Amino acid sequence: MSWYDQGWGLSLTVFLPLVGVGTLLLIPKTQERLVKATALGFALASFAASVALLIRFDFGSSAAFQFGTDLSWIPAIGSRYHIGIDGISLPLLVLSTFITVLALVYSWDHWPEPRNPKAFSALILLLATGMAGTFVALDLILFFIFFELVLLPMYFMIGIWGDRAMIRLPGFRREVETRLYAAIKFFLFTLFGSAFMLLGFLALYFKADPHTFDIVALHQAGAMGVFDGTYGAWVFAALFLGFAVKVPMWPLHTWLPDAHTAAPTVGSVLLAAILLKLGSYGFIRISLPILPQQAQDWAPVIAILAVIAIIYGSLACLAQTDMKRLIAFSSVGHMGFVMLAIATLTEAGINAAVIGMVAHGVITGLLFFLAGSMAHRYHTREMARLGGNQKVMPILAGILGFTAMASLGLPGLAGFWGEFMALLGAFNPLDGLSLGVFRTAMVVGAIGTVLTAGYLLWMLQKVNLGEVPDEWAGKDLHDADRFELAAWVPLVVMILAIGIWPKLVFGATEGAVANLIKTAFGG
Amino acid sequence: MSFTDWITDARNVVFLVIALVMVGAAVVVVATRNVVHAALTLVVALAGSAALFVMLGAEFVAWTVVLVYIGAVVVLFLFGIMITRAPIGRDSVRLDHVRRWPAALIAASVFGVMAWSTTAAFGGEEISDGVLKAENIGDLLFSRYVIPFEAVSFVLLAALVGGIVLARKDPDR
Amino acid sequence: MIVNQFLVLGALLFSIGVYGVLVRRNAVLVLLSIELMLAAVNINLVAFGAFVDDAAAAGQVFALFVITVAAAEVGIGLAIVVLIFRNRSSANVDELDLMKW
Amino acid sequence: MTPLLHLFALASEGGEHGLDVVTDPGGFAGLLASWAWLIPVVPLVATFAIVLVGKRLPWKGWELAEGSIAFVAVYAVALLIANWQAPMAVEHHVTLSRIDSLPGLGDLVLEWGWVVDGLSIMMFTVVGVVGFFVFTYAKGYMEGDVRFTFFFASFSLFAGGMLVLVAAPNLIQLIVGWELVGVASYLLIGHWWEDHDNNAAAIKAFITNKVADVGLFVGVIILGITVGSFRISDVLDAVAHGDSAVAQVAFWAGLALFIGAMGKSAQMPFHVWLPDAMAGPTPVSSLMHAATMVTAGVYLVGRMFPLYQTPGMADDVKIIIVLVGGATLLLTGLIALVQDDIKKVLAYSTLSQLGYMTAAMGAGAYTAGLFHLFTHAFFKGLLFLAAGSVIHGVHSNDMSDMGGLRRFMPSTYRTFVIGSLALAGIFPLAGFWSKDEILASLSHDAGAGGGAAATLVLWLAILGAFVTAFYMARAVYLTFFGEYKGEGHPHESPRVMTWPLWGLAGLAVVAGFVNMPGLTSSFTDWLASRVHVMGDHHATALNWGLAVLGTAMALGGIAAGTRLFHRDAATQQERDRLRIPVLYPLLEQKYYFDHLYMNGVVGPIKGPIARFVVWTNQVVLDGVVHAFGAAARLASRFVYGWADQRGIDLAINAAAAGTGEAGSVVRRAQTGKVQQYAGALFAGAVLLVVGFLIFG
Repeated sequence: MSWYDQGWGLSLTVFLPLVGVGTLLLIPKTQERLVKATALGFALASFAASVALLIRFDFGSSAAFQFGTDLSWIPAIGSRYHIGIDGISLPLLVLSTFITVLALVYSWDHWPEPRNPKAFSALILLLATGMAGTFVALDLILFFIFFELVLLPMYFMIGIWGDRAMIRLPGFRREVETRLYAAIKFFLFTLFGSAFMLLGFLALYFKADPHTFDIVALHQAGAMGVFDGTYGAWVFAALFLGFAVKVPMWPLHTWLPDAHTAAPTVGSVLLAAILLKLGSYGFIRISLPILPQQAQDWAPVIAILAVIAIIYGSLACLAQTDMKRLIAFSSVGHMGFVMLAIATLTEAGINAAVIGMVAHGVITGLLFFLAGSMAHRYHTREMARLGGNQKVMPILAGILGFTAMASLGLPGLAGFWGEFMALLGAFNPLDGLSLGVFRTAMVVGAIGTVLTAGYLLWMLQKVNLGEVPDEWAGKDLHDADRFELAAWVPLVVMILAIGIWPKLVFGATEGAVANLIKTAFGG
Repeated sequence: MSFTDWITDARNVVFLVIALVMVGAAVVVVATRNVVHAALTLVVALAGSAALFVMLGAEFVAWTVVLVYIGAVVVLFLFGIMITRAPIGRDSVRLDHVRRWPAALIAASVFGVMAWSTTAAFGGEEISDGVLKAENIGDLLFSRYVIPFEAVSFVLLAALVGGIVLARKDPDR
Repeated sequence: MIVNQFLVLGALLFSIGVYGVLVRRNAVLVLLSIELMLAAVNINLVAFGAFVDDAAAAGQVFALFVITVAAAEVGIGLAIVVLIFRNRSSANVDELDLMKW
Repeated sequence: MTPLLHLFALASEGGEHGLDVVTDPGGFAGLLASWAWLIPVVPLVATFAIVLVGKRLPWKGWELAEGSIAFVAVYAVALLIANWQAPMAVEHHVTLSRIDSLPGLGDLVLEWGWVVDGLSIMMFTVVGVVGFFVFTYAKGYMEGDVRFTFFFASFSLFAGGMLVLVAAPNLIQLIVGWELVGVASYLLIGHWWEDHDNNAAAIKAFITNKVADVGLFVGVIILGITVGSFRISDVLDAVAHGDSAVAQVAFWAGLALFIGAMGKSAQMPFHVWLPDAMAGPTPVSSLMHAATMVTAGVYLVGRMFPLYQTPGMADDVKIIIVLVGGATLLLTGLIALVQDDIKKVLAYSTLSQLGYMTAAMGAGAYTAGLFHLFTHAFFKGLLFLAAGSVIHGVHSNDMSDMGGLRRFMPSTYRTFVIGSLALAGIFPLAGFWSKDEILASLSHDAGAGGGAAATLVLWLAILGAFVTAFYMARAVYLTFFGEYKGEGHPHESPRVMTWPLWGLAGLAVVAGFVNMPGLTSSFTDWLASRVHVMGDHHATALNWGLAVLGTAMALGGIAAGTRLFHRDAATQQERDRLRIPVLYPLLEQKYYFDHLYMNGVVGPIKGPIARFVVWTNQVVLDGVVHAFGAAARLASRFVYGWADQRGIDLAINAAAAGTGEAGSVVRRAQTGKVQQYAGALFAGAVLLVVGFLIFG
């Protein structure tokens, strides 16, 4: 199977969904079963391809880029089709294909209005290609294209299938639909960031000698200190903007609650589970190794912003009345932990970041599934109107309780390791970083876990517990159906599996992270 | 090279004859008032081109022209003529436009430009006379040109399907 | 044999074809004229092929492709003509002004 | 090539399945120790099993919970006996994951393991035995509950989490167990979640603990990173060797860990959750107060005891510990005096007793503190079960609805009295021995370096003995004497509930005999067999002075209680106000701690602060974004409205008008006739070529 290991496996994983999009376009809209089966089939094929990579991955040399290929692509600018995965991208790649499958499984019977399975699943598959591609790209231009590719489907998902409630905006005479506002906000924010990111990429290209977009080559150049001084600082700032918007870091996060709240269920899930990870992955893959010196200069800033995000996100959650919006703000806090971990620039930190990303993907993805299903049944997301859900739909509510526990970092479930290890890393950051800043960050972050527990438990109290309000008495509210369970149970199992056996992620990442830190920071 | 030198080469004499026949046939094709005649004289013109291909050492192309054009395409035309009940009589008004001269002018200027530019470009350069066998053409088609070849086969398939779809009587009407 | 004799012949045939395309009213005759133009092009191609005399025989192969595409074109073209005739009881090109907006 | 399966391999890197043997018992005892991982695992597996199949079983999952806890009890007692015969201290480690290296330090290893030594065996025994009785009792108590099965799943998780914590040989596993206990307590306290009050109590418990857990996290991280290993044995090794790096951080680490312990063991000012935790079913209270949750803090201090005891390490924290313990034991005991809810009386008494244990730990009396934990587990478990039996009989928690129950519920009455006497510290019941030992230790510490703080706490503790006896006497008289004031006909509880009462009552009588100063020292010996033990003070002979004084205080308390509440129980509430006018409102409001927390911390955070943050988000940050948008719109309006529409457009419009005119002329050329187009095409081509030829 050498062909599989030499680029084909990865390319299949990335592009099978795209082939699926093409195939879907050939199927008439009326053939709904066929459309659904085709979309799911391609997603499953892509997932299977990634699982085959997982099985064939050499965990002993997880620091090396495996299954890669390096083909001429756009010779005029020296951009190449260079792909490959190491231990850092492997878990994220598998996660992205996995979540895509679950999103389609869930969608099988839950299409958002206006109902159009063909277009919707085509967008999901397009998104899948973009997400998987970002994690395998080893060329900046390729990375950029995949990074931007996810924008478009998400824009349409929010803009077409999003929340139709009207909101009033300052400066506008007429009310606008939430979905339009959110979609445009999301698009412009991300585009704003990625414009700077592209500038940063170009700056890297022109400073590197010979000019190259190759990430591996740039890693080596960065380790030798090619990008130094003010030039490097500007480049780092540009990349920082691009990635920080996507993460999102405080104070660039305000697109996130709106986008999450307005997006259809599956859109929120994909947004939370994978799209946010593109930003933090960019930090790990591009910013840190290529600009190690600047990373050290900026680390305290990132740490402070991350801690602000933790506290700020949690406090904002406490004031939310809308369930989806609460979960959206919780993402701000959780990604704050990931960024705090990255800012430590240590092995413990980066490992924590990756497991935190995976865990957040699984947990918050599931939370959005649940919130979406509940909104679908109750036709409201106002927590004040809900209550006693545990009585009305015990299975769904049980999973919600379980996932909330995972989200607040209960040991034995996936969320714990990212949080705990982030704090661990913050106690002892890379030599030369300000101990005062990071240790304060650790304590404040730990206090953040209290607030996290607070808002999640209050959410459970309002939604799951208590008596059922009269409003819902006698209404036909059915419990989780089989498609929902088929999408959720795998996530529940993953939450448990990673929580009990964190080596599932650490086993892949540790070698790669150690190499990254050693090359970039000489640790 | 003078005209005398040129005309004394036997091949050129043959060429001249064929060319004259072809031009004559072509004129008939565009000028005749009988559609069936037009189709049949097209056969003559195409046969002339096949003969020229033989002279140029392109035997396979020549036979292809004979088989495809003369054998198939012209028959197709005849069917088309029959189905559309094209006029076979002497009614010139129905076959041609009234204003022929602008068209003739355009055609003449096209010829002028093309003839002048080719003459200016190539002058009296000789053609080498090698013969390419069908065998070689086959090898090339299935190696170097295999992708265009396959693409063309798709085009043919599409044309086949399209022809059927277009010409089929719609059962609804 | 010089290359120019073939080229001039091709040009002549092509021009005659142009005249036919422009002047004929019956769609079948227009198609016939187009065939004439294609034949002229083939002569040019083969003549150039013989002139350049490359091992890849690009001229002849192109001529073959042109013939094939021409066959396809005739098939579709006649089908369209038949369809138009069926709808309008006429195959005259100048009665069609669907391209006018 | 290291394949995927390697992720599932235990102890991948060369014999990491380590075994630290300090005292290897060998033989059957060694075998027992090496299989002791079953102790935490069996209840956890039972939890999952109950969730999955519990409802289909004949007893709806109770049998699984009961079986697992019985297994733990038997196993723990077997270990206890083995330890009695030959002291053992064994640690097992299994590597879960290893992060290559922390900068400048060793590898960060995530391990799972189990430690079998005197301390953990004692805790196993307490959890197993008390748990066994409580689980049995709970079957009767919870009969017919809507979520019977789920209750026992949570209950097993509760016990299992505690056992994970106790068995932990490393600090991360300890956190895991710690949090499992926390979440199980959340589920159990909020078991009847239809009522929001119960859920609020559960959240209060969880959040209070979580606040304290910040301390635990910080302490664990400081110690783990400084030492380079999270193994408790490694940490204590470093402590024993006087490692200077550890000495630098020891104070903060010790303080942070103790803050964590204060949360779980409900020391002031983290005590507020425990009385509210009464919202859960009574068996939960019983297990929580006796064996599982609240003992965790004391256990943690005991486990890390060398850190606090070694000079130069965290020994400065000890004075904080002893003062916190002293404050808790007296202040919360006083609150118990004014409670009308029988369970709350017991809850505050638990707080008070935990204060005793903490004070003992702070006074360096490792054995005394844990001994009190041991005896307290039995009689407090008993008291709660008996209280539960009363509540079961009269369907009310309020003592003003009770009275005269000794005639209706003889078994409950007798066992409750035994428990109360044990708690009050009446010779020769269990409480006497342990409380006396604490007093002796405090007295010793007062002379040995504890200074004024220890002396103060000693007097507080002696005063506390009086208070304890007083409120227990009050509870007994109000509940079981006088006339029945409630509604309906109270009845004795079923056998499945009364025999655990008698079982625990027996233990409450005899549990103290294992450590009678000068006579027996079995308990001391058990606890001495551990990986690291540091010289704590242990009384070798009865301190007659303190024993007499303590007993006198207890008897005095009982006498006062009898005097006040025996005859005229009906008017008890008025009496409270009459007798202690200044103190009463303070006590009734629990020193305003809850007000302070709710109005001073939680309220502002949930209210104004959270709203402010959202305001910042919606108005300030989004305002910036919207301002950008508005600016862009304004700019576009200007560009469009002025520059474009009136400036450039003037020209454009003129041009457009011209174009329109021209178009109407030129459009005549657009005939739609294909052939004209083709003619134009060819003519155009010719013109182009000619143009090129001429101008090119």
